[in-house]
Amino acid sequence: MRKLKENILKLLVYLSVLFTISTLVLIVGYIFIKGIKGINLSFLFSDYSASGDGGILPMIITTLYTVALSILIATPIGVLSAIYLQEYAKKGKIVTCIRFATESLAGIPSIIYGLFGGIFFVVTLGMKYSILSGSLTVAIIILPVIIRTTEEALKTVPQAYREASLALGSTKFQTLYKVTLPSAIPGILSGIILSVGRVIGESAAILLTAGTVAQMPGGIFDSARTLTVHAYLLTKENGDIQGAASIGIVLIVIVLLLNTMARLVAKKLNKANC
Amino acid sequence: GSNSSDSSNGGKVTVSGSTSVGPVIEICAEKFKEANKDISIEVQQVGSSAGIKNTIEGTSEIGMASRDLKDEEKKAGLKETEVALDGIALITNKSNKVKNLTINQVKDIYKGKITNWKEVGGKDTPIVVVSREDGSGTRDGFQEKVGFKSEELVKEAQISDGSGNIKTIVEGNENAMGYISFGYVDKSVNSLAIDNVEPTAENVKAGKYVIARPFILVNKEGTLSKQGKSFIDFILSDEGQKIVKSKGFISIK
Amino acid sequence: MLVKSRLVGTKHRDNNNNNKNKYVIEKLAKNIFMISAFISVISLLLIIGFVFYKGLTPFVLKGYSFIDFLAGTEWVPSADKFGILSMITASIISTLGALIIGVPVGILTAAFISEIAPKQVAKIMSPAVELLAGIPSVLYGVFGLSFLVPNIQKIFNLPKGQSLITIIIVLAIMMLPTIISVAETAIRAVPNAYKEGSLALGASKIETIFKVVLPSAKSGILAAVILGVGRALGETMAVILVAGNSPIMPTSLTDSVRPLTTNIAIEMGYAFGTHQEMLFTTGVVLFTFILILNLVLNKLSSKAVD
Amino acid sequence: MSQNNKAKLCVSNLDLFYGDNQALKNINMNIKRNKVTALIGPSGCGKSTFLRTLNRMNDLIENVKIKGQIEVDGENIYNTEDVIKLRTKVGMVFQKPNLFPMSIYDNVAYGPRTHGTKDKKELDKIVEESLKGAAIWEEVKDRLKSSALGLSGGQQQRICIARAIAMKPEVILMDEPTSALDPISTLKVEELIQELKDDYTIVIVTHNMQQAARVSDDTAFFLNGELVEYKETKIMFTNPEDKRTEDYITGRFG
Amino acid sequence: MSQNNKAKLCVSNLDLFYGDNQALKNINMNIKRNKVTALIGPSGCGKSTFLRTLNRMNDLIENVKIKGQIEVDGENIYNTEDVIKLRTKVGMVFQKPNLFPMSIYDNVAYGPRTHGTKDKKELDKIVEESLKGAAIWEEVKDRLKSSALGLSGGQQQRICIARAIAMKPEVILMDEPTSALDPISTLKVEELIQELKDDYTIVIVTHNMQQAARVSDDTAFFLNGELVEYKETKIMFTNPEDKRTEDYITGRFG
Ligand SMILES: Nc1ncnc2c1ncn2[C@@H]1O[C@H](COP(=O)(O)OP(=O)(O)OP(=O)(O)O)[C@@H](O)[C@H]1O
Ligand SMILES: Nc1ncnc2c1ncn2[C@@H]1O[C@H](COP(=O)(O)OP(=O)(O)OP(=O)(O)O)[C@@H](O)[C@H]1O
Ligand SMILES: [Mg+2]
Ligand SMILES: [Mg+2]
Repeated sequence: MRKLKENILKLLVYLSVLFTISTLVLIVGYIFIKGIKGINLSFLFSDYSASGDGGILPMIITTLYTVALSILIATPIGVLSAIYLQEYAKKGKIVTCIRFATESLAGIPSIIYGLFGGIFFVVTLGMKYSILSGSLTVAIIILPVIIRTTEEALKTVPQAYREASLALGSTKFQTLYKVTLPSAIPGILSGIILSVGRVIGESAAILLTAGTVAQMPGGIFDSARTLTVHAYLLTKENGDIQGAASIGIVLIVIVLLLNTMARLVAKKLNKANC
Repeated sequence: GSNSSDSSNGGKVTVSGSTSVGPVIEICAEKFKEANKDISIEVQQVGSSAGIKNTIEGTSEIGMASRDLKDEEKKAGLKETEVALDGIALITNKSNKVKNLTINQVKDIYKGKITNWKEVGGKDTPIVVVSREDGSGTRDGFQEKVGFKSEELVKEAQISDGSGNIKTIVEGNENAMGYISFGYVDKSVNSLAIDNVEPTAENVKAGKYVIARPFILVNKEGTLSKQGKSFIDFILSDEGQKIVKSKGFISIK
Repeated sequence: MLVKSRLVGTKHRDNNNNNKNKYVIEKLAKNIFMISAFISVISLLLIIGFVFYKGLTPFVLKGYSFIDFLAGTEWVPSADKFGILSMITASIISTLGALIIGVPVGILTAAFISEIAPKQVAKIMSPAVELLAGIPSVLYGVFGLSFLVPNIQKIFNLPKGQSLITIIIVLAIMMLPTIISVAETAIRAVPNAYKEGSLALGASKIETIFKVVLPSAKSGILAAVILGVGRALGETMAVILVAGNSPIMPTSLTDSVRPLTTNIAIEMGYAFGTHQEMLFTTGVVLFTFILILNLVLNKLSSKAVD
Repeated sequence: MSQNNKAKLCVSNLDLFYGDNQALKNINMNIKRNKVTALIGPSGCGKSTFLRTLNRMNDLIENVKIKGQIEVDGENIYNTEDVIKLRTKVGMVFQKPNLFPMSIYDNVAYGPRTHGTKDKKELDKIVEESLKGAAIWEEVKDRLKSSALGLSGGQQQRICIARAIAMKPEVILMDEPTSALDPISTLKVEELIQELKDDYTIVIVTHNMQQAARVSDDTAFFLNGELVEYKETKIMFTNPEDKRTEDYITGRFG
Repeated sequence: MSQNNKAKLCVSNLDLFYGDNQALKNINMNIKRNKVTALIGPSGCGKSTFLRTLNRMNDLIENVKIKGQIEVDGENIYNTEDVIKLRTKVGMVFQKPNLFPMSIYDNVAYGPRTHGTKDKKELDKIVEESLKGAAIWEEVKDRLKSSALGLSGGQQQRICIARAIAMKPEVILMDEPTSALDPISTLKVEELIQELKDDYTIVIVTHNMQQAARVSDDTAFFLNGELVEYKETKIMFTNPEDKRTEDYITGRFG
C-alpha cells in the first residue's frame, strides 16, 4: 500500500518532469527547425528595410534598450517596495490589500496596460510613442512579479539572522543590506530573470506605447520596434511563421545571454559575502 | 532619425494607423526619404482606430485607415485622402478543389446556410468559416460588398485578427475558408474566383471584381505640415502608386 | 586573565553623534522604501482606476444594463450587442483546465529540480526553464497554431483544431516556467533540518517532499501559482492564435471559444467609442475574476496552514 | 568488548570523510542491545557525525565518503537498499530541535501516519503516550492543534523526542537531547531513557559527564575522529585506561 | 537586594504579554554591576523572554506588550530612541547559534564593522582576540575565510560568543551559551565569564545548576513568568527561602 502510493507519487513527479522537458524540447526545437534557415549575418547585423531583405539590427537594439530601461526602472522600485512591505510595514489590512492588488494586477492582460500607457505616458505626459513610454509601461507590468518574488525571498531569510545583527547594535537598515538582502539575492534574481522574460516577450503593451517604427532608434525618446513586436507583426499581418521563428531564435539567444549574465552577477554577489 | 531643426525643409512626419496600409506606406516612406534626406518619417502600425484617434489627439500627424470614417470620427474634423484600392480575396486550402463560388454562395457560407463543401461542389467535409474581428476595415468592406451584416455571421466562425493569421489558418486546415486583402495573397493558399471573375487588380479596377475597399490617409483639417503634405503628394504620385501596385494593391489612378 | 587585559580597555565605541547619523540614515531609508511602495501602489491604482473609469462609462453614462452585459450571450459590437456570458464561461473553463494541468506539473517539476534531480541535471534544467519563461507569447502562439492546432484536429478528428482544449494546453505550458522557477526558489529555502527530521522518522524522500517540504514552502508556492496564473491569463497573444475566437457558449472541450482576454486583444485595435469601452468593461470583469481566483487560492492556502 | 550476538549495532573499520577532511578514523565498536551507550568527547570530535552514520543521515550531505561497515542486527546498513526500514528501526533526535511547521499533534503523528496508521483513535493514543513519555504532555495537551514552532526551545526538543518515540523504533539515537532542557525535564527524560532501555537500544551524545554517568551502561570517548576508549561506564569513569580519557573526564570534575 | 547605585540594570514592575498570554509577571530585579547573574527555572518559564527584554529584542516580535520599566545605568531603555546604543552596550548570545551565512572572519568582524571600524589590521586584531576569548581560535585560525555554517554546533556557538565579545559591550546577555558545548569548551567559557565580570555585567540563562553555582554571584529563579526568588547564589543554593525554589534545586541534586 505504502509502496504503491510512493510509486504513484514518483510516477507523477516523473510525468511532470517529462511534460516540462518535452514541451521545452518541442517548442525550442520547433522554433529552431522553422527559423534556422533565416538566420545569417546580414539578417542579424544589417539595417531593416521595408521593401526588401533587410536585417533586424534596429529591433535587436530596441529590445536591449527596452529590457535595460524597464529593469532599471522596475527593479529598484519593486525591490524597495517589497522591503517596505516585508520588513517595515506593520502587518495588517493595508499590506494585505497592497499585496492582494499587486497579485491581481499580474493577471490583467498586457494590452490593457498598453492602453493605459498609451494614454498616460504617450499623451498625458507627452512622451509620445517612445522607448521610454514603452519601458515605463512594461516596468509597471513587471512590478508585481518583482515585488512578490522579492517578498518571498525576504521571507525565507531566517529571523535568527536579523536578530543576531540587531543584537550587535546594527540598525535595521544595516541589517538589511549586510545580512538580509545578500541572503535574499538568489530569490530576487530569479524574479528579475522572470521579468526580463516578460519584458522581452511583451508585444501588445509595447506596440501601443513604443510604437512600431522600423528604424534604428536614436535614443530612448524615439519610437521603435522590438523584436517581439516585429515577430508579432510578421505573424499577424504576413503569416510569416518562418520569419517569426528566426526572430524567436534570436530572442532565445538574447534571453540565454541575459540569464547567464544575471547568474554571474549573483555569483559575484554571493562570493562577496561568503 | 531625429529632426534636423536647422534645415527649413527638415522635420518629422508621424504616421500611424492600419496594419494593412502600414507596410506599403513604410516602403513609400523609405523611397520618399531617399529624395528628401532631411525629412524623417515615422510609420506606426497600431490599427485603424488607434491611428485615427492619434490623429485627432495630435499624437500623429497623419492617420492610416483601411475603412471609411465613422460619423463620430468625421465630426472631429478629419480630412481623408484615398491613396489606394484594395481587393479582398477569398482564400481556401491548397488541397481544396473548389475554384469558384457565386457571391450568393459566399454569403450563404458566411451566414451559415451552407455548411458543407459538397454543397458547392467540393468534398463531403464541413466548411470552417474564418473571418476578421468585428470593427476590422477588411471585414467591414467584405460584409458590405458580399451583402450581410455582422450579426448574421455564423456564430461558429473562427475569428482572427490579421491577414497573416487568416492565411496561416487556411494554409493549415483543408476545411477552412477565409478572406484577406490582395496584398497578402501568395502561393500558400488558393484564391477563389467570384462569379467566375478572377481576383486581379485589373478586374477590381474595371469594377468586375466587386469585393474591394479603399485605403485612406486622414489628417486634421488645416494642420497638415509642408512635409506631411509633400509625403502624401509623393504617395499619390506615379512613383508612389507604383509602390502601391508592386505590393499587390490597386492604384487609384 | 590574558583575555581581560586584551578585551577591556579602549572602547572603539562610536559616540552618540555617530548614532544620530545612523538614525537619520535609518529614517531616510525607511522613507525611501515607503515612497517606492507608494509609487508601486499609485501606479497600480492608476491602472485600476483607468480601467474601471473606462469600463463603467457605458453603464453609468450611457444607460447600458450591466446585467445584460454579464448574462448576454450575443457579442456583435457593430449591432450594439454586448453580452459576454459565453466568454466568461470560456475563461473559467480554460483557466481551471490550465490550472489543473499546469499547477501540479509545475510544482512537481520544481520539487524534482530542487530535491530529486542530481546537481548536474538541476543545473541544466533550471536555466532551461527560465529560458522557457523568456520565450515571447507570440511564439507560443505560433507554435500552438502551426503545431498543436493541426495535431489536435487530427487526434480528435475535428473540422478544426482551434478549441478549448488547445487553449488549456497552451496556457498550461505558458504558466509552467513562472510556477517552476518561483516554486523552486521557495522549495530550496526549506530548512534542511525539516528534511532530516522527516527522513530520520523513516519517511522516504518522496514522502518527505510531499508531507514536509512542499507544505513548508507553501507561501512561496502560492506566490508561484498566482504569478503563473497571472502570466497565463494576462498573456493573450498566444491564446488568440489557438482559440478560434467564436463568441459562442462552449458545449464541449473541442469547441472554438473566445475567452475574455482575447476578446479585448482581438478587437481593441479597431474598436472605438462604446465598443472600446465595453472592451474595458471586459477588463473589469477579468480583473474581478482574477480577484476572486486569488481570494480562493489565498483561502485555500491559509486553510492548509492550521 | 561485548560479543557479537549481544550487539545490536556492529561498527567495523569505519572511516568517514567530508571531502578531503577525515572526520572519523577507523572506528570499531559494538553497541549492545538494550543498553544505553553514551558518546562523549570535545566539540568537533565527530560524535554527531558518528551518530548520523548509524541511520545513514549522512547520505544527505554531499561529498561524504564512508568506508568500512555498520551492521544492525547483523545486516550491513550500507548494503541494503531499504533506508526507510533502517530509519524506522533506528530513530533519531537531533542536536537542534527541528520540528516541522505544523501543529504539535501533526508533528508527533507524522511518523505513524507515514507508516500507515490512519485511525484517528489510534493516532490520538500514540500522540498522547509519546508526549507523556517525553514529559511534555501536561504543558501542551490543551494546544495540540497549535503550531509547534511557538514553543520554547526546551519544549520543542521534548516534542522532538516524543516524535521519535511515536515511531516505536528499536534503536534511538539522541544527539544531546537534553542540552536545551531544564533540570526537571532533563530528569524526566533521563528516567525515560532508563525505562526505554529494557526494550530499546539507545545511543546518546552528551556533553554532560554526570548525565553520561547517570544514564549510560557503556561510554565511548571520541577525540579528533578517533574512538579513544569504549567500555562500561562504571569502569570508564573510575578507571580510565587512556591518559587522554582521564584528562577529559577529570577536566570536568577537577 | 543590592542598592540602586550598585545596580547596572534596574527592572521594575515588568509585565510582558505575547498577545493575551502573559509571559512575565511583575518582575522587580536589580542586576548588579560587574557581577554574573544567573537566571534559572524550568523550560518555558520566561527566562529567554526576560533576557530579550533587556536589550529590546522583543521589539521585533509582533503582538508583544511590555509594561513597567527597565533602566540601564539609570536610563529607561524603553524611553530612549537610541536602541543601537542600547544594543551596543548590551550584547547578546542566543540559545540557538545564529551565525550569518558568511565566513568566520566576517561574522566576528560584523559588529566592529557596523560600528565603523574599517582598518584591516585593527579588525584582524579584534577578530583574533575575540576568537581566543571564546576559546575557539585554535580550531578555526586556519579557516577564517571559510563559511561559518560548516562548523559543528559547539563551534558555532563559540563563534557566536566571539562575535558578541568583539563588540566590547558593557553587559553581556547569554542564553544558555554552553548548552551545545563540550565540557572543555564549557570550562573555558566559564573561565572567560569569570574573567570578564570585573569589567562587564553578565546575565546568563542556564539549565545547569552546577554552572549557575560555579559562575554566578547572584541567581534568580523564575517560575511561570514570576520571579520567585533572587539573591546571592551561595545563599540561594544552600538556603532557599521559597519552597518552590528548594524543590527545583533539589530536584536536580536529589
Ligand atoms: N557538513 C559538514 N561538512 C564539512 N565538515 C563537517 C560537516 N559537519 C561536520 N563537519 C566537521 O566534522 C567534524 C566533526 O563534526 P561533528 O558535528 O560530528 O562534531 P561533534 O562531535 O558533534 O561536535 P559538537 O559537540 O560541537 O556537536 C568537525 O570538525 C566539523 O567541522
Ligand atoms: N514568540 C512567541 N510568541 C508567543 N509565545 C511565546 C513566544 N516566545 C515564547 N513564548 C511563550 O512564552 C513562554 C516563555 O518562553 P521562553 O522562551 O521565555 O521560555 P524559557 O524559560 O526560555 O524556556 P527554555 O528553557 O525552554 O528556553 C512560553 O510559554 C512560550 O511558549
Ligand atoms: Mg554534535
Ligand atoms: Mg529559552
